[in-house]
Amino acid sequence: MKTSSPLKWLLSREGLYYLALALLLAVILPLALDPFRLNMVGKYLTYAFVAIGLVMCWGKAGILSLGQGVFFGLGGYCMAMFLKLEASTPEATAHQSTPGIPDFMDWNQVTELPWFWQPFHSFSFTLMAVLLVPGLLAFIIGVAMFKRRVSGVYFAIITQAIASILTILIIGQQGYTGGVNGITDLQTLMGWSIRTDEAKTTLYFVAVAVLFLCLLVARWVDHSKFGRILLAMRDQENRVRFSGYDVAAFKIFIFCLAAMFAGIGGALFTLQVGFMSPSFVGIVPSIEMVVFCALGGRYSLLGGVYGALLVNAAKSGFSESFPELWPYAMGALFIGVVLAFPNGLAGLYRRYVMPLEDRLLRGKKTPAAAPKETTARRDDEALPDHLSVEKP
Amino acid sequence: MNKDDFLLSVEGLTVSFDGFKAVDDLSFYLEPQEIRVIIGPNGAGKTTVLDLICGKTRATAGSIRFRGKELTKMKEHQIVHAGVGRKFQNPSVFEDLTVFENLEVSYPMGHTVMGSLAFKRDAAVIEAVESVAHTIFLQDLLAEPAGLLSHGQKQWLEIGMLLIQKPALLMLDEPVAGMSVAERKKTADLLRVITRDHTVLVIEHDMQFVGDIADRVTVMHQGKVLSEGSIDHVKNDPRVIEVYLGH
Amino acid sequence: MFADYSSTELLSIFAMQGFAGLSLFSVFVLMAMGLAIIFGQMGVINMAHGEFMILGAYTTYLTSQFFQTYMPGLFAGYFFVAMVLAFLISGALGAFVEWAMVRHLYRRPLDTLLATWGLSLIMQQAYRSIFGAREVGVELPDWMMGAFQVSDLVQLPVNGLFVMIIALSIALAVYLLMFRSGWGRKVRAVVQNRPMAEAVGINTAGVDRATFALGCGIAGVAGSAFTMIGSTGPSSGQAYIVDTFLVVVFGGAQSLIGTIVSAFSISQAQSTMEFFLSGSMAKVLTLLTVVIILMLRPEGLMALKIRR
Amino acid sequence: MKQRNHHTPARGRRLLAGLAALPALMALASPVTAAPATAEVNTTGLAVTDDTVKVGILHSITGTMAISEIGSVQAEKLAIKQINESGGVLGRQIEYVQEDGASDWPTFAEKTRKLLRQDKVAAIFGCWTSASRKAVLPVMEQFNGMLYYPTFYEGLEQSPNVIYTGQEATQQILAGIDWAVKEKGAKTFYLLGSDYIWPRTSNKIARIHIEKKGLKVVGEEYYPLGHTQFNSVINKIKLRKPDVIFASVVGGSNVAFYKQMKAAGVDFTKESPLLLTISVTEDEIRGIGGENVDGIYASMKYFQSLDNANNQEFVAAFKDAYGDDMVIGDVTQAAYLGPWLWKMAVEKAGSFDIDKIREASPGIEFKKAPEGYVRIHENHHLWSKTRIGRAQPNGQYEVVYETKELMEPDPFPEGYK
Repeated sequence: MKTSSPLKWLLSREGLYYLALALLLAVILPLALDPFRLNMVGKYLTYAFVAIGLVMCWGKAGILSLGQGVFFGLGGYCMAMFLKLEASTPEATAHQSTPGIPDFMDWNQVTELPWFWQPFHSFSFTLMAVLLVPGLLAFIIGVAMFKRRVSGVYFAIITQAIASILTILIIGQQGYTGGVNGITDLQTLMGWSIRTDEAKTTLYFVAVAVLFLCLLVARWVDHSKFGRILLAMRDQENRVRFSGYDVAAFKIFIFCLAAMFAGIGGALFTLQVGFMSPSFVGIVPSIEMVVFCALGGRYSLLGGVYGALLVNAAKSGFSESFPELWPYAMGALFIGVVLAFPNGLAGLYRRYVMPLEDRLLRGKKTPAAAPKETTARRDDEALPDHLSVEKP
Repeated sequence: MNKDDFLLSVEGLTVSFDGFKAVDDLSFYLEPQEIRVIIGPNGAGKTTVLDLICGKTRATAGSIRFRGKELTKMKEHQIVHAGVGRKFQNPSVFEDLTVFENLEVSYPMGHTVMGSLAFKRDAAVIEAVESVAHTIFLQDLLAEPAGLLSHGQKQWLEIGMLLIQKPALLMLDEPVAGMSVAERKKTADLLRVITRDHTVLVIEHDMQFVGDIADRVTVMHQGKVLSEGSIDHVKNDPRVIEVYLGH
Repeated sequence: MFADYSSTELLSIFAMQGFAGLSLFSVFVLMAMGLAIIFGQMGVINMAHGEFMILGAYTTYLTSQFFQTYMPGLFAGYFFVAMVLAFLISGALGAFVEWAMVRHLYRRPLDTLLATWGLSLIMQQAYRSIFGAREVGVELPDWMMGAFQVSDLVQLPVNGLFVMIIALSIALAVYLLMFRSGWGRKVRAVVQNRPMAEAVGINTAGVDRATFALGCGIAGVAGSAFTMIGSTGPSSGQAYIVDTFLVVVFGGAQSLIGTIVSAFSISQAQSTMEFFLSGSMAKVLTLLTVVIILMLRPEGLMALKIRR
Repeated sequence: MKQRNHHTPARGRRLLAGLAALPALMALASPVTAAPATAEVNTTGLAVTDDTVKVGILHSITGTMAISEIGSVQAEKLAIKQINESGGVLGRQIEYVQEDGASDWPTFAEKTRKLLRQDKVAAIFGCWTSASRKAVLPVMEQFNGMLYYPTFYEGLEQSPNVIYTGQEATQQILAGIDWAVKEKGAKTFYLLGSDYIWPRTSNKIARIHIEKKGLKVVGEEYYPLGHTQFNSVINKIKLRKPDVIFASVVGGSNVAFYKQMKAAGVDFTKESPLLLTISVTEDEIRGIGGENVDGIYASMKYFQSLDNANNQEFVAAFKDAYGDDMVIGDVTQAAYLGPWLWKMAVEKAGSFDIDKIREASPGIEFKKAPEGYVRIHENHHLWSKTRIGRAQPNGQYEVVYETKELMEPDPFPEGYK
């Protein structure tokens, strides 16, 4: 809201949190970690995009999607299609019966590049598709569901079914999608090898930069009147409607935004790991993405980012040292977050750490530069989910 | 009088839930600047009539014309933009937002997705909010979260949220229910102020209060109009007496 | 595609295909009944439903092992014992889960979804630790393995019939319990108006616990029945969860009859399409149709019409 | 990852043996005379010391694939232990670093990077699904590692950085179908599989082979992974009355499919129709139940019941290490070949360098292989015999047929695309 002076905002308490995250991601981690570990953090970061989207969609607007993997996957597949075409030059695929098409197509007797692959020769088209394909699907789902006022549990289950459908389709249509193996063996991005350490480190910084861009967009939306209406909607949907708002349009917009964030995450994921496969589309990864968000704090954008980083780091750490224990830990994490601290890490931070900060600030006799309308209250209270089953 | 000369004309309005006709072939007309009170025993279909007008419930048959527009085909938010404001029986305000923000959300600007993203809190907004807050006795509580208000204050806030939309027709569902005597009196004052430049449709049980404010009264029973006229007229209508005093 | 076959063959095939549809129908009913009670009546989304089913399956496995080792003479009848045990054990765990977890979440249906998903992870890993990662083979008594030879082509598998009978008995039992017993009245009272139910002296906490336990117990019986036709492994339960939820939601969450109608229509649609299309496409089309219908009619097939 | 196992017991035993036999002790004391200098055998900076060499084992210990991959891990560890006991590789004891792929393909790729870059392993024994191998492949090629991949698979791949110790599709399929046609007089076939790349590729090869013979495919059908309702396809099979059902159903679907076939009154022992599978090993039968697959035929290169001295020794050693109730399937045996083939390649090359191993590998013969005899082909796959086994109620296969000649691996089969 009062962002007339960006510098002033950066020095506010909220701005400092963003600075701290930037410092951590852009300076501390690259210095502290070897390229191998940094690449892993880069992979986790791509999930943070999904988490930001879920914070907006689930935390702020009360729409729980169990199908974010679909959008993550679509973004990732768009990028993978571009990279695969780049890797499938007629020279590199000369031994195939049809040179110049991706190898898996050749194995499946596809003799011609399908029409929907054609535009992915263009990088600018691919960049647009990364945003628009997930956005468009979200729009279609959103229009169909929100106009009919499907919400809450029903929405969650239907998105889950969609994730299931898409997985079966991708696996079944292997001539066009690479099937269960996915689209693999991606090597270069416009001639630039994405496999070297330098490339991975560069991609890491790109991911950090794009993440902050998305964070700022999300924050801007959240702090505009739009954000207040989302909050109002979660609270009293009918009152918003009878205040003259087209509630469905607002839900569709935020759902599309979340889908696009997920799509960006997916595209960056493909670049980071060098392939894309249906195992990131289905039900299980989609639910895990919700956990990142729940653990970080479903009402807090930064919480979502930390949640994605921590859960994934814990997953790697645990499964390296005690593979047997990881599912127990993950399960307990779910239950614990929901039962004991529904606002996640962000909620704990606000309750236990922020008062300390306050005391410190007062100690230094610097008046806390609290903005006039702080979001603290919104995020702190255990808001009831007004997401009960609504039937029209 | 041509029916489009009325502000609101309801004709043959019917809605049935699984065969049960909650509103049955109902017709009534509202003139501009009129204050109409709907009374009737529980289950008479009063709230359903408001639901039908504001689009919350879809009519099975009949028409609702408002300033020449057919409301039965419109979406809720379009009906609001056409100039109909509705207050619910239970106060429904946004408890997580401040009083200021509650009123601001209702301010008739930035109601589209893009509009709300581009919305700026300029001087005109602040002035409109403060002026309405004054009218509804909440000028000192603008920074409070609405969740902390008393029951009566929430009712006022909701009325304020309607006022700031500048609707041509205000519909209030039991605005004084659950209020203390003092609050009730203040609300009556508030309504009198409002009615200076709004048409108001009120559901109310408190006959004292009805007598205070009503131009005309419509009595509903079993989804139909039982009687209509001045408060004295309906009070003396034998059918009304029978319905209220019972068989 | 029918040109090559004689009319008797075609008739037999339609009979068999109808029976296949009915088998699928009973599988759906078994899967969905427990969930319909928990989700439909209590509004709790139990993502661990599949794991409760597998608990029943493992119970059946252990019972069969026990009978084989200690009383091989009675092996023919072990399945009935196993089903009762499956019901009791799954139900008991259900009651415990309700007490420890679910009762804190009644106002937050989406949070029950997350918490029970966590529970499902824990249960899966527990199965893995206890029974090993491999699927276990549950041996059936001989009488269950045969088939009735109706005609040359038409054979009705005994265990298919058995699953059908269990499904129908459970549906009937649930119906009687919910709509013809005092306890069912209490459950419905709590569902419709909790404060009022409390006010008239119904122990709502007890009713909740019993309802949840009942739903889980039925899941256990379903799992027990599925050992006859499916696999029993730590993650076998996950395969059922999406289908199960769709059946319940498609039927109209609060209507038990709706669940049955929806199980019937989905199973018939899927089984018919499977005959004409490949299995994968049939599955995709079935799911897609259900999703589209739900978008058009979000309240499901049999919604309670309530004035709101 | 920290499951580093240094096999100290083995080393201890070796020391005792050395004390008893002076020449061996001499060998230990002066490795230079017995084993070539490290600088000579390792010019690329692999984790090779004067008396150890590090390798990697990379399979899923957690997640959905753990069920399948556990046998491979056991077999690889057994082979490493036996190699160490027999003196190691170029006089060096093998140490392994085990990593968990967690049934997650990017994790496989990550761990491969870690194994190759951080641990500098001289070889990796691992992967099970094609998807995990596809994810790992670019990393293997980038950092020039050597992967020994144990699973029978669809072919269509030939990497300089992979030795495929399982059969590629044609080896399994062509022999199986030839057998069914010649021995059982099969004329019509029904192809059924789970819906992913291996069954689809396999069925494509099968269909072409069948049609080349002038015989008929009367149905081809795929079900999603994890599907558990097969009544409709069973009806279709009954309607089409094929002589042979050629099945490549995998995972939990397998259990449901065979149980439901049996329940539908299909008695496989009557062989009408005959069921020929390429996906059900002894491992899978444990989950399906021997009584449900009694009488089906499998076409593979290895069965636990294979009657030869090598295999008896292997089965005994395996049971000794992991318990009497263990069963050994085709993939487990193929995984066991990996460390041995690597050892022989290293010794033939006289070096741990990947490039030299690659050069030395083709032509290597393993005469002590449990399956009898294998030889590495120029295309990095194995020459091997294909056998047909008939499933018994006790969960074992009885070998009823074996190809006379070794089947040539042909990952890009001309005429079968």
